[in-house]
Order: sequence, then structure tokens, then C-alpha cells
Amino acid sequence: APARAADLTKATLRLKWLPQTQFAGFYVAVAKGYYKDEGIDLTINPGGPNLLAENLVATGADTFGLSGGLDSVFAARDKGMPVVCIGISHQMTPFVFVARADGPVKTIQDFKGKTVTTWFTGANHVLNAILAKNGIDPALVTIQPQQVSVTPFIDGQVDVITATRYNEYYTIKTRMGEEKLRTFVAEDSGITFPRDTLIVSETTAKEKPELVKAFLRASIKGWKDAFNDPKGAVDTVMAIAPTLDRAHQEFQLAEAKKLMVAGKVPEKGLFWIDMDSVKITQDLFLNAKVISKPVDLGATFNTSFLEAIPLADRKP
Amino acid sequence: MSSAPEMVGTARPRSLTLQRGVLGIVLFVLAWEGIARGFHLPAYTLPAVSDILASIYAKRAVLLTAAGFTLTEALVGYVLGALIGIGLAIVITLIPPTRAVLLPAATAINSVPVVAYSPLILLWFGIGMGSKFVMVALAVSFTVFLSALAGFDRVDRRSVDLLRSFGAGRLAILWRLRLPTALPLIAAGLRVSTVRSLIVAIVTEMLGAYGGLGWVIYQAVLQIDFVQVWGAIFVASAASLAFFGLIGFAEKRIIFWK
Amino acid sequence: MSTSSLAQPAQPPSGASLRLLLPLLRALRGLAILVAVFAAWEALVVAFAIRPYYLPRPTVIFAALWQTPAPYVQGFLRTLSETLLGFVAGGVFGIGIGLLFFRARALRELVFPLFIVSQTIPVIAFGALVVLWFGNTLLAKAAIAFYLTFFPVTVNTLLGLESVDPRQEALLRSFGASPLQLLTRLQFPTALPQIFVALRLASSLALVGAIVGEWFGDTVGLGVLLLQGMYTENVVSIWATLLVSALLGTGFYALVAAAERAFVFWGAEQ
Amino acid sequence: MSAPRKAHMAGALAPPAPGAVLSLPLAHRLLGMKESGAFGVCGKCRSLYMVEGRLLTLASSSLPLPAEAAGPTASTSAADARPLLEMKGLSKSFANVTAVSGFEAAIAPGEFVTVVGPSGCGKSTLFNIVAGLEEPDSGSILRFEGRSCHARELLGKVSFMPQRDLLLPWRTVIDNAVIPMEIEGRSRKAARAEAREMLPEFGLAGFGDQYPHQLSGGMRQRVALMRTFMFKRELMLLDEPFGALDALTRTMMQRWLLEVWRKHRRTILFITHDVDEALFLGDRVLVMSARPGRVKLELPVSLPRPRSAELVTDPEFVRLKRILLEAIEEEAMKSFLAPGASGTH
Amino acid sequence: MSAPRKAHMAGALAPPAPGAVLSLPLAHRLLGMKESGAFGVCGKCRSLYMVEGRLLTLASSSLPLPAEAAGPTASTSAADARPLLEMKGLSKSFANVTAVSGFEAAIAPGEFVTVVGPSGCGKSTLFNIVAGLEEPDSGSILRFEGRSCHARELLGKVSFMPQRDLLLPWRTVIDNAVIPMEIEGRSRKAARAEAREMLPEFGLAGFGDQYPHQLSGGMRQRVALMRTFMFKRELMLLDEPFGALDALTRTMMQRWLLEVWRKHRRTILFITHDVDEALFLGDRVLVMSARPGRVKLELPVSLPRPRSAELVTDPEFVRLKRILLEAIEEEAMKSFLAPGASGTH
Ligand SMILES: Nc1ncnc2c1ncn2[C@@H]1O[C@H](COP(=O)(O)OP(=O)(O)OP(=O)(O)O)[C@@H](O)[C@H]1O
Ligand SMILES: Nc1ncnc2c1ncn2[C@@H]1O[C@H](COP(=O)(O)OP(=O)(O)OP(=O)(O)O)[C@@H](O)[C@H]1O
Ligand SMILES: Cc1ncc(C[n+]2csc(CCO)c2C)c(N)n1
Ligand SMILES: [Mg+2]
Ligand SMILES: [Mg+2]
Repeated sequence: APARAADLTKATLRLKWLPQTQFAGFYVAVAKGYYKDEGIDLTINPGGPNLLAENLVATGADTFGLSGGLDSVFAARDKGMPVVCIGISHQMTPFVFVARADGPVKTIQDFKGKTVTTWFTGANHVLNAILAKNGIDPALVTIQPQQVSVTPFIDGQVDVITATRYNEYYTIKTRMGEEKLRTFVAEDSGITFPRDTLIVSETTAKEKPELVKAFLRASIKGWKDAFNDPKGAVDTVMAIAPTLDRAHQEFQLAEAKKLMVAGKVPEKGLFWIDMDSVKITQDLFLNAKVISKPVDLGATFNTSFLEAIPLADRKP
Repeated sequence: MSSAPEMVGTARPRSLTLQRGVLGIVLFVLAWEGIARGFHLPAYTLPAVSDILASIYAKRAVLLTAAGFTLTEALVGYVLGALIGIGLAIVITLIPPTRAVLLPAATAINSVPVVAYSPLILLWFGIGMGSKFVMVALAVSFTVFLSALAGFDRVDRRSVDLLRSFGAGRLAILWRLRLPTALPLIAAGLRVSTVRSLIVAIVTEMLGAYGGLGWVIYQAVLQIDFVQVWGAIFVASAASLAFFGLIGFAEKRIIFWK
Repeated sequence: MSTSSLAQPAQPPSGASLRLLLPLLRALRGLAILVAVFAAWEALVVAFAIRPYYLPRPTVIFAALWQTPAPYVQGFLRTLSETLLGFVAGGVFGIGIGLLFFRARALRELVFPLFIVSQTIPVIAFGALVVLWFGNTLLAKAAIAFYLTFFPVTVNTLLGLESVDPRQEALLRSFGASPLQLLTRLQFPTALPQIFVALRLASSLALVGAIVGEWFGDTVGLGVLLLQGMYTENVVSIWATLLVSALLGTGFYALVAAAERAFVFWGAEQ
Repeated sequence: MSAPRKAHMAGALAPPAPGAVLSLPLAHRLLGMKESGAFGVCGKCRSLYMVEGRLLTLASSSLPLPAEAAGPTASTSAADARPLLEMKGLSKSFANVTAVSGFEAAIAPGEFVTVVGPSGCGKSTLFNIVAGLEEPDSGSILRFEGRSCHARELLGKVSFMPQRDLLLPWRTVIDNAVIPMEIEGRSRKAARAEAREMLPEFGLAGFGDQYPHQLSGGMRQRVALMRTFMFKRELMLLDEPFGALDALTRTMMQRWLLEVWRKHRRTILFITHDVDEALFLGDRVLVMSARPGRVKLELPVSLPRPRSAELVTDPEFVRLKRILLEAIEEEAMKSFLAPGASGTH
Repeated sequence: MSAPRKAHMAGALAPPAPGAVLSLPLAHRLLGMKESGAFGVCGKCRSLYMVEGRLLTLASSSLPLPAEAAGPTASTSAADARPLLEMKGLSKSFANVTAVSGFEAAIAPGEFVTVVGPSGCGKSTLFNIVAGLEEPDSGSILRFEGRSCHARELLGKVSFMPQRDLLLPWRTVIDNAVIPMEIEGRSRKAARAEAREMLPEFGLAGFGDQYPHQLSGGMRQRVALMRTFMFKRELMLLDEPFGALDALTRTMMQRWLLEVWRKHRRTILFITHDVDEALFLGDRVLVMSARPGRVKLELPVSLPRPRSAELVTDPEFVRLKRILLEAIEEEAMKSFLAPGASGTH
């Protein structure tokens, strides 16, 4: 039975970025009242270039966070921030590295001596790992911070560009044509870099486990709806951010779905935390000295909230 | 205009004012340190000053490079903006009909807050130094343009007439009369622009850059290194003050007659 | 010292109607110029085939505004309220602190250098902290607007109060005026023109503060639209937002300037 | 420290030797006046005589005394005739200048005394002291209405008009004029009504609701004077009220001021740089020395009242002017070539 | 449009009826002077006579002529004696005021002519026209050195000193003084050397490298005058050069100016508000009417030169002053109560 307004618990979800269909499930859950049904009055707060969800969740400014990814969760724990990961959204690396099909870069080995741009906010670790796996000294590659705009790549000033599958790749594809592009995927080098992590503070995890469970239930419901009715989900998000491009958002949702249902998700359900890939990622960070020491994985990752939800409900 | 009671404003010893100012800052820093340590505030809420200073020392190489980067952007943009601002004001003064076009255009462009241009400028000029130069120049040129124009216009009509009576042309009047008259106002514009230029450079860096204090802050936020964020802020503040002081000093030297 | 400002006894009636007509005519002229500028812009883009990525045609921009007016209208209103709130708070606080500093010299000397230092800190570096302290509320943006506005107002209030002609003060004291009477009858009115100079500046700064504030995880506002436009490379949306910002900027500035004309009617001599 | 002074005696009386010290009985015998303490006023010729230290100033007029120019004696008893304001050995030093040193003078009720002296000689400083704005150096004696007092006790007791009109630009003519009454705590409404009635007399009829920037220099000055008159105190200090006006406007203002004074009967101490003005207005002219300011000469002005414009070409006027110019010449020369001594006001 | 004027004749000659129109031959017969076109100078008494329209102005001095005050006749031939500057029916209207209307005057080489008139009567406007800064209304006739010309042709030909000193605060005394020479294109070095030599004469010895803010008002005014003198043109226009100075400093400056003029021998047109100043300095005083300005009276000043301070109490001076005051009185009254007419300068 729907809870009455007076009984609702106020909570906020801090996103890692601006409103877009990458986060459609949460918006759908709000629009359909799934959080209310669970007794939560949820407000979705967008992120942005100068905000860090971990920080806001750790200090209690926000209840939940859909944060950068394993990289930011590890970094936060490494700095002593009491955040707990309660779910992972993107089960595989959301980035691809893009070169021109007719350009000089045909293989990863060709990165040597070329200009590669990437974001120094996580994607750089993937790039470094790929280079390492392929035995390339990163010093031989000209790695630069990536522009806001993909135009430098389109104009040929950059040889390889980093693109999220759901954002930049769409932009490049629509401006150049997909056939003109060659992509390099991290998984091909045996690297998986799960991103878009759901986090809460240790306090919330300890004191309000029911709230966390309720939040996950409603969120999964929202996402399943979004997958089933992508058009409606895009409408919901476009109502929040009407200046967005519909075609792009439809593409984005489809890509997000691919990322979210990858890996163990078909068996374990949405937002599943695959501890194996978590460990692999931690090693990657330790090697790259992104974190100074191994973090307490048991305290950082908590699957109990997910597991409290029947598996059938969690499966996409 | 030197009538007796005007001197009532007693010239207090400068040293006392200075002492008080230093005392204020010291008290503030001590209170900050006390609060941060006393309440065991985590670094992401408020790091202790001592930690920040230690981090500045530890990361001095990075911060120095970043400060150099930002100062370069600010300085180049500043000089560019100042030249454009003064140049435009000179054009309007020498060729009066251009005023009807340039002034409304400048006012219109100026009515948009500078930071609002940053997305466009970043898209147009990329995240390299170019976009920072443009942003800083944009911010500085309007301030300087408006103050220079006000300065050129402020000149006493009678002084203009006097020089005209000596047979002086527009250029001679600009050079001998308008420019020196406008200097205090131009200098005031230049002075307020110093701090602005650094802030605009940093703000733009935070939206995308290859380096600089803003970029350091941005990276540090994402790497959850808040001591580093504060360290960069301290350095930015110090750089601003130094730039401000430098221009103020130059102003006192050049405009000695005030 | 105005030499030849004339005391016109009652204006002739034709003057009165003219006075009503004149602003109307001026507004019309401004509008005509605006239309001409947009027409020239359009022509320029078409003639030189400028890529819309660099400069979209104004008609395209207006079409975007026309088709999805809601985010721009909402953004305008939201940013306006943040600006107003920060501006009013900054103005009141700035004047108050200016008065306090004027009276308590020791306090001023103690605190003023800190104020100066505070103004060299880029707000954006603070943004994350402000959101942390104030949450995702209107207040957070207003706080940033406030932070940017109060200082110039304080400085000019202080300057204005100190610019009181000591002879004028002596005159009022010779009438036996109390400190409060001096403040209300002489010092504050004398400072008013200077205060308004700062308020005009502050009106622009408050807008900057509000927009930058919105870059920190806000849902509605012109700043949000700018950021979104930037990251989706939606140049048309950026331009549309710029035009709306210009409207807000000029409107707010004009409002403050009108208030200035109403309050400082005597034409401050500087 | 006593200043070199000359005692001038005009008209029928033979002048005593310059700088002579006369005993009070002698002064009485000479002038046939009745005693009233150390000071007195000649019942016949409305001039004041003073015996203070080594000074005796005597003045009388050979001209018949017009009724409206009867001065303080017309309605005052002997008690009123004691000086309203008395300064003895008045000195004032600032950080590194001594502005006034050993200034001595006494002003009788109803008198119009003008003060001339070179720029920077301390005239305004003197006024600031008498207005209560500044304390003189210790040792200075200041007496008001017969009682010795501190300068600050005079705040609110003396009607003071500084060198500039100092009108508040945000107040209308009326509202500027009522400031002193407002400060006294009078109701604004009553004060305004009273001021409005006075407008015609000050040549401001119909201008009550104008703002200062809408007025000419002469009118502004009249508003300032009106404000001073609205602060109804027995002693008025006017510091170069017409200094900023052009010579022609100034002449008009002088005549008008005498007219207003005639009606309102106040005691006026009036600073000017202009010898013609000092003579045209005053009952007595005090010439101050260059800084530090002392009284160099006291010159009674034995010219009939009411005074009209032609007076400035009257032989007696010209004679007095010559005396004044001679005295001033030397002092003015002292401060003429010194940099910064005379500012552009 | 001809103005009502009076022709005064001082000294031994009997004055013609006021406003009388004398034919040129008659004027010659009366004064026994030789003809030189429409204008001439009396060989005996250095005064100028003019016949223009319906005006005749005659002036002579009954006093013996001192050698240094010989005026334009001393070294000038008959050809030089034609007026340096001539204005006929000169008018100037602004948007909604007519500042000058039908102004007529002629200035002979070497003459010192003073102009008085109420505030706002168009004196500065007149000077602006003669300095070439403003064109008069069409129909006005302006002649310079005998040739009819446009006002703008006079730019750079007349040495002009405006109402304020207008010194440039960022230039030293020397550098302020050399501005006109700099603009003429002279080398700065030579100009500076020349200026430096002139310092003592202008009472500025040792002050050459000071900045204006370090000087007193009187000194600043002397720098401004020096600047005017450095611009070596035959005609000098001085617009109330001493207006901002206090009365005492002003007196010093007047005497000094006469001294400088005596040495440099320029033609001076001098505006003032001060009747004493006009008489003390001028060979001739032009009284202007209230706006629109015309010549209301031309008064030759038959006082000997060199003139000393005592002159102001000389009976002849006082007599002339009375005449001037009478003429001015009426005009001043007109603009006295009018708002905005006389500003505070
Ligand atoms: N508050 C002060 N501190 C220091 N010096 C002062 C002060 N007030 C006046 N003086 C000095 O005292 C001297 C006399 O000044 P004062 O204003 O009394 O002269 P004044 O006779 O009124 O001059 P003026 O005719 O120019 O108005 C001047 O040298 C002046 O600089
Ligand atoms: N450029 C101008 N535009 C409009 N009116 C003007 C202009 N210049 C002068 N006037 C008007 O012309 C009249 C004469 O002005 P002018 O300055 O010549 O008077 P003046 O005799 O020099 O006065 P003062 O003695 O106050 O210096 C005044 O009413 C003035 O307001
Ligand atoms: C300054 C800046 N930092 C990171 C990204 C990368 N990025 C692109 S879309 C997106 C949100 C979903 O992951 C992210 C993080 C960027 N574009 N600009
Ligand atoms: Mg004074
Ligand atoms: Mg003038």
C-alpha cells in the first residue's frame, strides 16, 4: 500500500553528471512514484564537472550517490571517506577509444607516438592499463587531457579520443559516420572497468538498512520500466531537461542498457557487485598508484542490501 | 581645496593599521586551525591550515608550475584585454562617429555575465590556453574600455579648448591631455581587473584545461584531495594579491600627481 | 559644482507630455537597433556560410526559444530569484558592515584585510563546499551571489561615509547634532551615490554568482542550461541562454539604475 | 605676546597716541560714558570700547545716528552691554603649525564685526573654536555671555555658517533651512511652516521646493544664510559667506544681508578677504596678522547706516580703506609667495 | 541693434553730450589728431579713438605721460595703429539662449582692455569666439590684423587663458609652461630652456620642477599666465585669471601682471567681475549688458601708469569706479535674482 506523505522519509540521490537517460531508471522511478511506494520522498540532484558524489554522500549532504565508478569509490576509501558501495550500474567499461578508420592508428601498438586524449577522471587509468597490457610504455604516447568538445578529433588534430559509448561516441558517429571510425575496447585487452557506482555513507548503511533496500527496490523497478518502455523513459528525462536531443537520449538509454545488463547481471540481477572484477580493478589501481594501499573490500562493498531483494525482482 | 577642517582626518600611523591587519589574519588562521583540530573536522569539510601549508610545501613543484600556468594565462589575457579596451576607447575618442556603434555593442556584450561565455569560448577555442586568454581578455577589456572611455570623456572641456586655442589637433589633445587625465580611471580599471583576470582564468580552467591552478583544483576535487584544493586556493589568493600589489605599485609610480 | 543647471519653474504642458513620450521613443529606437543587429547577424552568417557550430543564425536561436520556452523561462525565473536574494542580502549586509566598519575603526582594521583576501578566492573553488554546507537549495546559489556582492558594497559604503565633507559635519555638529542625527541626516545620504555605484556593479556580480552557483548540481537555471549546452555541444542552446542572460542582466541592471535615479535624484557630484 | 595694534578714533574726538594704554576712568572722561564692568558701550554713538590688557579701542561717528542703525544700545540695558563673546590669549596649535596665537577680542551684543586677514592666518580656526568644534590650547580664555567656558560647551549655542554654503543636495530649500530646527528636535511640520514664511525675506519666494543644484550661487548662499538664521542664537558666525560669489553678485548680497540683519538684530562675526566688504558691512573691522593669527588692528567703522552701494566711493570709506589696505599689505605679502599658503577655494 | 553707449571724455576736454554721434572730422577737430582710416590713436595721450557705426570713444589723460606707459604709440607707426582686433555686430546663439548679440568693439595693438559684466552675460562666449573655439552667428564681422576672418582661422593665433588655471597636474611648472610651444612643434629642450629663464620674472624662481599640487593658488595662476605668455601671440585673452583667488592675493597678482605687461608689451583683453580690478588694470573698460551681451559702456581709464596699490583710493579712481558701478548696477540686478544665472565657480 502506498505510504502516506507524512510517513515518507526524505532522501536525495546525487548523480555523477547532468540529467540524461544514463540515469533514466531513477527518474522513471520518481515519476512513477516507486520511491513513494517504498516510503521514500526522493529528490534527484544532478552532478557536474566540479562535484564529487562521494564527498557529498560521505558528509551526509546527500543520502545516495550514483558516483563515478570503482575508481572514485576506491579513491574515497583510500582518503578515509566512509562511503559504502551498494551496487554497480555499468558492469563493463563504458569508454571506448576511437580513431579514424582511414587513419594511421590501426592497432593499440599504433598509439605509440600519437596524440591520445582522455579524461583524467578515471578514463586515464583504463588507457594506462590497456597500454600496459599491450606492453607499451605510456611515455611513448602523447596523452593529453580531453577537450569538452570532440571537434579537435573530427578536425584531425587528435589521433585517438576517449568516448563514452553513450555520449561522445554518438556525437562523433553522427558527425562523421560510424563507418569512418575504428574503436578500441578495454575488454579486448582483458580489462574491465565497472563504473557508475551506487553509494551510501557508512552511517546510512548501518542505521537505515531498510531505507537502502527500499531505495534499491524502487530503483530497479524504475530501470526495468525504462528498459521496457524506452520512449516513455526518454520522455520522463526530457521533461526534466528539455534542451536535450531526443535521438541522442534514445541512443544513450539503449547503450546504458547494454552496459547495465552486461557481465553477471543476467544471473545476479541489476546493480550486482561482482567482487572478482572489483579485485581486478583494485590491483589495477594499486599498480597505477591511484590508491596507496589495498582498501578493506568487505567494508567498502556491501551486497547484502541487493541480496535482500528477491533475485527474480532484480533480474532485468 | 585645502581648507582647514579637511585635515581633521588624522593621519594615523600606518604601522598600527598594518599591525592590526596582520593581527586579524593571524587570529583568523588560529581560529581556523583551532576549529579544524579541535572538532577533528575531516579534510573534506575543513582541513587545518597547518596541513594545507604542509601540503603546499610538499606539492610546491606542482603548485608552482600550475601558478605559472595560470599567471601566464591571466597576464597574457590581461595585457590583451587592456590593449583592446584602451584601443577601443581611443578609436571612439578619435573617430566620434564610431561611438554610436561600438558603445551599444560593448554594452550589450557586457550585459552578459562573463562566466556565461565560458562554455562557448571553450567550445570555440578549446581547453588550451587560448580559451583562457580570450576569457580573461573579454573580462578585462570591458572594464578597461569603460573606465578608459569615462576617463577620456571626463577631461575638462575647457582644457580641451585651451589646447585647441594653441592649435592642437585631436591626436595632440589625446596624447597630451586625455590620456594623462584618464590614467587614474584606467588604472582603477586595471587594478580591479587584476584579481578578476586570475579568477576568470581559474574558473575557465575548472571547466577544462591542460594545467593551471583551476585544473589542479578540479583534479584534486575528483581525487578527493581537499587539502590540495585548499592549497591551490591559497596559492591562487597569494598570486592575486601579488598581481594586485604589483599593479597598485606601478599605478602609484605612474600617477604620482594624485 | 554645476554652473548652469537651470531652475526651470513649472515646465510647460507640452514638456510634460514630451517627458512621457521620450522614454517611449527611446525604447522604440533601442528596439529598432536590436532588430537591425539581429538582421545583420543573420545576413552575415548566411552570406559567409558560417558553421552553426561557431555562430548559429539568430532565427535558429529564436526558434529554439520558441519551441522549448519552458527551460528558459524557468531558468530565467530561478536565476533571477537567486540573484535577487543574494543581491539583497549582500547589499544589506554590505551596507551594514560598511556602517560598522565606519564606526569601529579597530574592527575594520582587524577584519578588512581578511575581506580583501577573501575576494581573491575564486568562488568556483568554493562551490562544492557551498553545496556541501547549504545543500542543493536556492540558498546555496544566493550565498555565492551574496559572497560576490557584499564586498564592493562594503567598500563603497565605507568610502562614501568617509567622503563626507568635514565642514558639513562641523556645521551639523555646531547645530548640536548627535552621532545618530549625523548618520541619518548627513553621512548616509552622502554615501548613497557611492553605495549605488557599488550596487550597480553588484547587480552584475550577483548574476555571475547565481550562474556559477548553478554549475554545482542544480536542476533549473541559466547556469544549468549553459553547462548542459556545453557538454552536449548544443551551441544553439548556449546562444539562447546567453540571450536570456543578457535580458536578465540588462533588466536587473536597469532596475538598480532606476532605483539609483529615484534615490540619488540630486545628481551626485564626484 | 600682545599684538601691535592701533587705536583709531574717528570724527570729533582727538585720537590718543597709537598703542596708548588708557585707564578706564580716563576712557570715561574722554567719552563721557557710564561704567559697566570692564566693557561698555557709548550711549551716543553705539560704538564699543574695551579695556583688555593693554588695548583700548574707541570708536565714534561724527555722522548723525539713524534710528534703525542704533545698534545694541537701542534696546539694551547696561547689563546686556557686557560683551557677548570674549576671547583672551586664545591660541590653537596643530601638529606642526600654530594657527592662532594670543588672539584677543570682545564682541558686544548686536554688533557686526568683520574679520580680515591673509589666507591661512587662522580665521576659520578661530571660528571653529567659537562654534565649539575645536578646543583652543590650554591657557586660552573663552567667555560666552559673561561665563568662562570650554569651546565644546558652545556646540549648539552659536549659529555658524562655514565658508561654503554646504547645502545638502538631497534636501529642498525648505528642508535645508530647517535642519537646525530638526536637530533641536522641533517638529518638521512646524519648522517647515516657519521656514516657508521666511522665504520671501530671503529672496527665495517660490523656490522652497527646489533642490540646491537648481539654484544659482547667490541663491544657494541665501539658503545657507537662511539656515543660519533659522538656528536662532544670539551670536552668528559667518565665514566668508560670499567668497565663492562673483563680485557683482556679492555686492547685492551684502546689501541684502545688512537688510536682514537690521530686521533680525543678531550679533554677527563675519570673515572676509575683501576690504570693501569688511568696511561696507562692519561696525568694526579686525585685521588679523599672518599665521599665527593675532589681532593686528582694530578699526571702528564710523559710517552711517543704512548703508547703500554708493558708500564705497564715499571719502570716509576710502579713507578707512586706505588704512586697512596699509595694515593688510604687509601681512598679505608674508603669505603671498609661500607655497601652499593660499589655496584656490 | 546698436547698443546704448556713453562716450566719456576725461581730463581737460569737455565731454560731448552722452550718446552723441560725432563725425570723424569733428573728432579730429576736437582732438587734433591725424587721420588713419577709420581708427586712430591720439599722439599726445596714447588713447584710442574709434568711429564705428554710431560710436565714438575718446580718452585722454590730464596727467603727464610716463615713458613706460606710452602704450601702442611709443613705437608704432600709423599703419600699426589700426585695430588689432575688430568685432562688429558679433552675435552668438546657443540652442535656447542668445549669449551675445550685436557686440561691437575694437582693440588697438598694445592696449589693455578690461571687460566687466554680470555673470552669464556672454563674456566667456566672446572670448571663445576670439580664440577661434566657437564660430559666431552668421552676419557677425570679425577682423583680425585688418583682415576679415572666420573664428576658426584664429585657432593658434591668439594667446588664450581661460577662467581656471587648467594646469596639467602631471606636468611640472616648466612643462606646463611649454605646452603651447610643444604643440607648435618646437623642440622640448629649447622650449624648456626658454621657460626656465622666464621663471624669476613670474615669481617662480626655484619652482620650475614642482608640480601644480605643490603650489599655492597665486603661484598656479602665475604658471598659467606664464604659459599664456610663452605662446607668443600679439593678442592675449585673459578670462578672469584671478577670479579664484582671494582678494588679497588678487591685489598682488594685479600689480605683478601690470609689471609683466609693461615689459612684454602685448595686447590684452581681460575679463573680470571686479570693478576695482577692471579700473586698476585697464586702459579702457568695456561694461557688458546682461545677456544677451552687448557693450553697454566704454570707459577710458585716464589713470597714470605705472599704477600702484594706493591708486584704488585715488579720487579719480573713485570717480571712475562710481561711474562703472552705476552702469553695472542695473545689469547686475537683472541677473541677480534669476535662477542659474550666476553659478558658483
Ligand atoms: N585640523 C588642522 N590640522 C592641521 N593644520 C590645520 C588644521 N586646521 C587648520 N590648520 C592650519 O592652520 C592654519 C590656519 O588655517 P585656517 O583655515 O584657520 O585659515 P584661514 O584664515 O581660515 O584661511 P582662508 O582665508 O584660506 O580660509 C593653516 O595653515 C592651516 O593649514
Ligand atoms: N556651449 C553652450 N551651450 C549652451 N549655452 C551656453 C554655452 N556656452 C555658454 N552658454 C550660455 O551662454 C550664456 C553666456 O555664457 P558665458 O559663459 O559666456 O557667460 P560669462 O559672462 O562668461 O559668465 P561668467 O561671468 O559666469 O563666467 C550663459 O547663459 C550660458 O549658459
Ligand atoms: C570535465 C569533464 N569531465 C569528465 C567528462 C567525461 N564525461 C563525459 S559524459 C560523463 C558523464 C557520464 O559518465 C562524463 C563523466 C567530461 N565530458 N567533462
Ligand atoms: Mg578659512
Ligand atoms: Mg565666463
